[in-house]
Amino acid sequence: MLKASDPSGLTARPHFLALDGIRKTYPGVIALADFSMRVAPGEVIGLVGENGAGKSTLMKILGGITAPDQGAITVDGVPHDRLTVGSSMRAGIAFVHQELNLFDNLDVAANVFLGREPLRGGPLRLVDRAALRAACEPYLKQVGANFSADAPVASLSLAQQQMVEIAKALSMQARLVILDEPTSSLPVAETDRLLSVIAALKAQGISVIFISHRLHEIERAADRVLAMRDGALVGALDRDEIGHDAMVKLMIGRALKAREALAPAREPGAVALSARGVSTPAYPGCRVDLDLCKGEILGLAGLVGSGRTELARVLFGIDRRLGGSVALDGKPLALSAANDAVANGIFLVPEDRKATGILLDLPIAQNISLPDLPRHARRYLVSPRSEAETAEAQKKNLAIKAPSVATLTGTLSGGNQQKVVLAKWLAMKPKVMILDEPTRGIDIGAKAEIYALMRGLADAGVAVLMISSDMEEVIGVSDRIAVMHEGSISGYLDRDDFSQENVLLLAIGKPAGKESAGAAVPVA
Amino acid sequence: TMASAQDKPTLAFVVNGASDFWKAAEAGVKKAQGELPDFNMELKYPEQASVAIQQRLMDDLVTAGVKAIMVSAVDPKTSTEGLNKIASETALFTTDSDAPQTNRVAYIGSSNVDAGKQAAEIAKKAMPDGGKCMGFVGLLGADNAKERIQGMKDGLAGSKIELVDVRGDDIDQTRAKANVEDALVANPDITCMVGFYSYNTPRIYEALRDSGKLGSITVVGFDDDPITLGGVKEGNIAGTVVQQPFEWAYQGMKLMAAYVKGDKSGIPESKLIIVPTKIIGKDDVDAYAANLKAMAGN
Amino acid sequence: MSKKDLGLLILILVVGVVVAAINPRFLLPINLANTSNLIGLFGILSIGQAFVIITGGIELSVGSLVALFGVLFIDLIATRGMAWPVALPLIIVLGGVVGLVHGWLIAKLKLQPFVVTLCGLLIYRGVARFYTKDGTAGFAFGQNFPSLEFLTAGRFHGVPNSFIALIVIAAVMWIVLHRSVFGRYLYAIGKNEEAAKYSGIHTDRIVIAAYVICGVLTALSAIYFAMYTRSISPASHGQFYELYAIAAAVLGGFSLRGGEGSLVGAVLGTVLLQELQNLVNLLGIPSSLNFAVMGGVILLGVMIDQQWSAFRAQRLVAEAARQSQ
Amino acid sequence: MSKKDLGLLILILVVGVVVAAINPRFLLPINLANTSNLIGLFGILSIGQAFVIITGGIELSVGSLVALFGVLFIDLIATRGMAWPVALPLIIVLGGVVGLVHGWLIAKLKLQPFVVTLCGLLIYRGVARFYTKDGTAGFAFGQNFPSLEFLTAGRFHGVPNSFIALIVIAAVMWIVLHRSVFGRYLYAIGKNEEAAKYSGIHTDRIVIAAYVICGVLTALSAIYFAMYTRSISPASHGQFYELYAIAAAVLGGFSLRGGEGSLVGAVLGTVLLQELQNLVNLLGIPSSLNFAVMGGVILLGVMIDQQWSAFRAQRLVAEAARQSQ
Ligand SMILES: Nc1ncnc2c1ncn2[C@@H]1O[C@H](COP(=O)(O)OP(=O)(O)OP(=O)(O)O)[C@@H](O)[C@H]1O
Ligand SMILES: Nc1ncnc2c1ncn2[C@@H]1O[C@H](COP(=O)(O)OP(=O)(O)OP(=O)(O)O)[C@@H](O)[C@H]1O
Ligand SMILES: [Mg+2]
Ligand SMILES: [Mg+2]
Repeated sequence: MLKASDPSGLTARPHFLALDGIRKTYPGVIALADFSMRVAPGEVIGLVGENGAGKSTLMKILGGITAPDQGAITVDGVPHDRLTVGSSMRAGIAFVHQELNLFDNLDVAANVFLGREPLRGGPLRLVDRAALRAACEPYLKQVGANFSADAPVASLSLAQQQMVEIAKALSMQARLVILDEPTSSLPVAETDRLLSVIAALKAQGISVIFISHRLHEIERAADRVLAMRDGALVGALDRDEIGHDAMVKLMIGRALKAREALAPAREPGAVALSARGVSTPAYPGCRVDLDLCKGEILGLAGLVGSGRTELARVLFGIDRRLGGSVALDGKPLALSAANDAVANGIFLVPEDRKATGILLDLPIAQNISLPDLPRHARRYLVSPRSEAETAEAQKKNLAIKAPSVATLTGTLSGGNQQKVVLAKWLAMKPKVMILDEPTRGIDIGAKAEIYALMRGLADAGVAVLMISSDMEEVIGVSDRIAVMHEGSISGYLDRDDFSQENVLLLAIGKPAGKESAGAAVPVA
Repeated sequence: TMASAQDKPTLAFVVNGASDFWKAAEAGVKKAQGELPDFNMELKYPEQASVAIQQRLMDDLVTAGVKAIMVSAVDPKTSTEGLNKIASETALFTTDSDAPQTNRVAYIGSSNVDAGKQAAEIAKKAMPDGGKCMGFVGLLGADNAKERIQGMKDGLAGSKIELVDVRGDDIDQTRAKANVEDALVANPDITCMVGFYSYNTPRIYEALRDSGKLGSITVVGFDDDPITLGGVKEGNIAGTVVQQPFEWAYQGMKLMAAYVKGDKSGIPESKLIIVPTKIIGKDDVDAYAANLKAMAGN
Repeated sequence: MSKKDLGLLILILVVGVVVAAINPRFLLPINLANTSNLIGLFGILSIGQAFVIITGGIELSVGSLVALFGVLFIDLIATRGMAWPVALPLIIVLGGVVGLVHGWLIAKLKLQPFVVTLCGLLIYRGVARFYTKDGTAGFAFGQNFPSLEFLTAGRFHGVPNSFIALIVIAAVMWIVLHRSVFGRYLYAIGKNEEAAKYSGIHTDRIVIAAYVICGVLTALSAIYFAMYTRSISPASHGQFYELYAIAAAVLGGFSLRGGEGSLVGAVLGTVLLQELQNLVNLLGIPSSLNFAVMGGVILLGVMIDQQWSAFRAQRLVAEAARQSQ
Repeated sequence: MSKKDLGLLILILVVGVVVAAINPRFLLPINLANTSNLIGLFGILSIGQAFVIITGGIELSVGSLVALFGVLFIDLIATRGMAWPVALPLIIVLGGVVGLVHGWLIAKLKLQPFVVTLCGLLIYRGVARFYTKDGTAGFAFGQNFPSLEFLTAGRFHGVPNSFIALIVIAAVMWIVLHRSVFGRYLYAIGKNEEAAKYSGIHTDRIVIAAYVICGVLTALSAIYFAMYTRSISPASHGQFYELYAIAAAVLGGFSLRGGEGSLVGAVLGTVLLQELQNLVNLLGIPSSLNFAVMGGVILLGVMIDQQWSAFRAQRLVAEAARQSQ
């Protein structure tokens, strides 16, 4: 695959980081097989690959979190057998993890500068709180945060927390910044801001390794793209070669069928789920009216903190609604707890899979059977066979990459974990499926599969509500789009009115313009 | 009652820990109260048998204004300072175990060493041909245990009876019984068992009954648990040494009341009022039990 | 039987062989029967505790409940003349009610299990002591309940009935914990209560049920204890039994973070603890060292287990690395 | 001072006013001095415990250590004739070493804090009892150490020196916990140890340091307790003190899950507990109910706190709803 121009960068070129023959195995899995790469100063590397290709493992080795079995790491000319968290930091590597690692008992500034607090009081090592706050503000501004340095992290939404993580990496004044899917829960505007931050880093001669499954982001940011498959480097692209299709081809070894044209808008069925005047704890003053029809995919768009997740939690019975009513097929629902929703066939794929989506310490099969155990049981006793059969079927159906269904879910790559969350609901009979950022961290191939699955569900008469901050996804997949703004629905768009501009206008609380339908609008 | 507590002088009887043993003392306090309505008399249990907690209880009683305290100190030997502090603030009497170095007004009670000697008497009488004894006690380190054990050893000196070992159970009755069972297994040549604390004897009795050894092993007891008395009556317990906490409390309260009123004639020169322990054998048990009942009915 | 349980079993056997070598009387049927009786008593407590620990909770009031229920039971049948077939279920139901209250406070009011049951520890002991006015609850001399005594303290072909009860309870509870839907939910809640809730599980009810089970088993074992000692001084009876129960469960592989452990382990943990107590008496070790021996062995056991798992995990990884080359 | 601490303070004052109204002797200087002496003793323990709890750990061996260190200290100065200015730092260092070992087992060998310190509870008590052969360690009659006694059990203008020591220690520890980098790391580790590690914090060292602090403060308070009681029967001295310490910390807002709590809260928690004990004795409540009163008040306090926060959150939401209409 290596080309004459050597986009993989292995030949002599001044580099900040060199990896040679890195190998890492887990029981039953080769996560990295003789991986080598170079990163030059001021270079932005886009790292792509399917779920489970080994991207995060590689980054964890760079971050000093896991040790490689073999291989050499050279940072700034200094060879290391392995890096520790400390030596990695000292070597100038900053790391935004794929999974969030914030402390919700501390405020934003404390999180950003944890381990690097400005001190006063000499040997007493007291935290200089004023200096800390002051030092934090510029980075928050840089990532476009709409919250202050002394806001408690517990009060931030997932996207806001991701901004804190990025601010933290920026504040480290590193020479190499690793961003492992930093945009997975960021909406468009914030993503744009991040891309310009990356450009600014580059201008200062700081290297960036940028991992994302949103290939258009890579397209816009990367100087060079490295593609991984099964733990090995399968190809590289120079700046001028970078393109969506080229990346896809490298990643999955074949060209992906061109995105299917949208199926012609079908007549939606009867109303399945209807919410009337529902208000959520996050926006107690706002009332939401929402009708979700059988056989449709309703995309729910909005800016960070617009209250979409809160609405989903209320519809799933996790949070008590403060007012209003919810009906399924015309019958009012109490929805006092999640089990009410599940019993009625309303399922939720939550956005924070680590905390709420799956049990990392359970085997895949047990995760999949968990919501439907009584069906896998005879006289209250679980039948492991019935459970395994269902899990096997789902593993095949969703192409979950794992040695077996007895594998612990926590050892799967992020994307495969997401598929397990989907699998557990697909194994049951959904009436209403609510998906909160369903393709967060999912690779492009799997994304297509998930879209197909959603479409399949809709065709089977399921009402699908898809919350997504990915504009392409919202526009490309939905039959209808609802947009939220500060806790209420600011408008609906039908197929004909789908456009980025219209979604954005509604998202900031302005009415959508009918004329601009279909126009390609550059994102703000 | 709070009001009356402040009108009338209060006398307190502070015991060393919660135990049935002190139920008789309660009866004694009650009887004294009946005879001396001008006083307010109470019996106080510390919530744990610990020096610190007992000390605190007495500090608080002093604060609450008691006129005299009679205490069975948890650890009199080393509590001199603390007891003297109380003695400097109110009239302090000791009972059960004396603290002769302190400024207490007087001691009323019996002698644990003598009680141990009486236990030896029972054993010698029951086993004229000698034997091997195993002892059981709650807290091996407690003064009353040490004194009783020492007294028994002294009493057995020169006889063919030997006290081989004493097992402690930390006042856990499950372990008290398990200790007896284990002793039967580990030392098959044991011919006699001694229960040094009031609950040890009934546990010995029951463990022996469970294993069918009742009657073949001589049991020597202390105190007057109903099971102990029953066993004595039955003949399966050779005898038991009883103290008279009722008398301590009854006489003690009257003594304190007199003292508080300024009448110090009841205090002997030696400052010791010894209420002797008694051996209860098969023949005395009925009379003793009847007397107990009569006192409780008071 | 898991590797962990097997390791514990081997430890028990090794200790047993050593003790038997030093004092062969260890193996006398009567000694085995005595020890297995205590295993029965404490084992039932440990199983109850295990159900709570698996949810990530803890039940500290066990010892005080053993005292309170014991006092009540003896008082009911010995003093108040209630027929024991009435009193026994009454106490068991009371145990369930206490568990229900604890579970409700923890699951519904979201109080910390440690706090709720610590308060229980204090309150129930106080109530027990107040109830008897710090006196002892016991049977009068010669007061007998032959059938109750046979069931609780009797032996069947030399095997203590309390031990038989433990075996039966353990078997039933094994199925409940390791084979039933309820047991699966318990593990799920212990591992990640939030995620379990998002899977539509009635987490509150399941947690409450775990505390009810613990309460019921504690009440049952309190009756066994009461019939064993036949006398209860509420100030000290059952003190620290919660620690025995927790220690047994932890030795048996339960993690106090929840979501881990096997029922066989909890029973084996009890066996080891009782074996240690027996050993102290049989080998004539000063009784003051009883606690130290117990603590030392638990620490050692847990350390070996920990180091062993770490070693195995390392070997597995090394193996995988080797094979893949 | 946080809202939570303020609530606790109000509770303490309300209880105080009620007690004083019933029995005015509550406010006698001598009573206040007695109680504040005990607050000093137990407060130092609670602060030590708080440092461990904040990391998500627990230290159950505190009570046994109070016995062991007390026995050692008295034995050293009273029996072995060591000068107290030598013995005192020796015991403190020993406390640090014990903390170091616990911390090492927990941070490096990854053993559960509950297990390690439970074993400590058993082992140290056993060692203390074995050391004195179950006897009592105490001073002979007339054995006096005037300066040591003044420092530990004496009063300065009527204020017990133990209380002054608590105030000083609390002030220093407040800075350490709430203002220093170390304190901040403690909170971070308590919330998410893994993530703290990813931030480049030497989590092991910090956790070990927390246990060392707890060990040192426990040793110090053991000396205070020893000089207060002047006699130690190792079988019972300090029993359940770990529960007092934990209860005080929890009342003061510490969560046993780690990462939450304020130092002022732990001290106020101790004040409340000691006030309750004082109340039981002063109001002539049967001492058998002492535990029950304590348990009841803790439970009530925690419940009110919980319900109050829930209520406030609700009101806030309702407020928002009203305003936006
Ligand atoms: N701790 C672990 N134990 C066992 N296997 C692991 C562990 N961590 C990762 N793996 C395996 O290593 C492989 C690579 O995982 P990795 O997380 O690096 O993938 P990724 O490229 O980041 O995927 P994604 O895009 O889904 O995040 C996967 O097959 C995964 O299951
Ligand atoms: N635990 C919380 N405590 C307080 N406020 C919260 C909490 N979680 C979310 N919020 C706030 O509630 C609002 C709605 O958040 P929500 O997560 O529902 O938004 P969303 O539309 O799903 O956006 P996102 O893209 O961030 O998921 C935001 O303002 C957020 O800051
Ligand atoms: Mg990844
Ligand atoms: Mg969201």
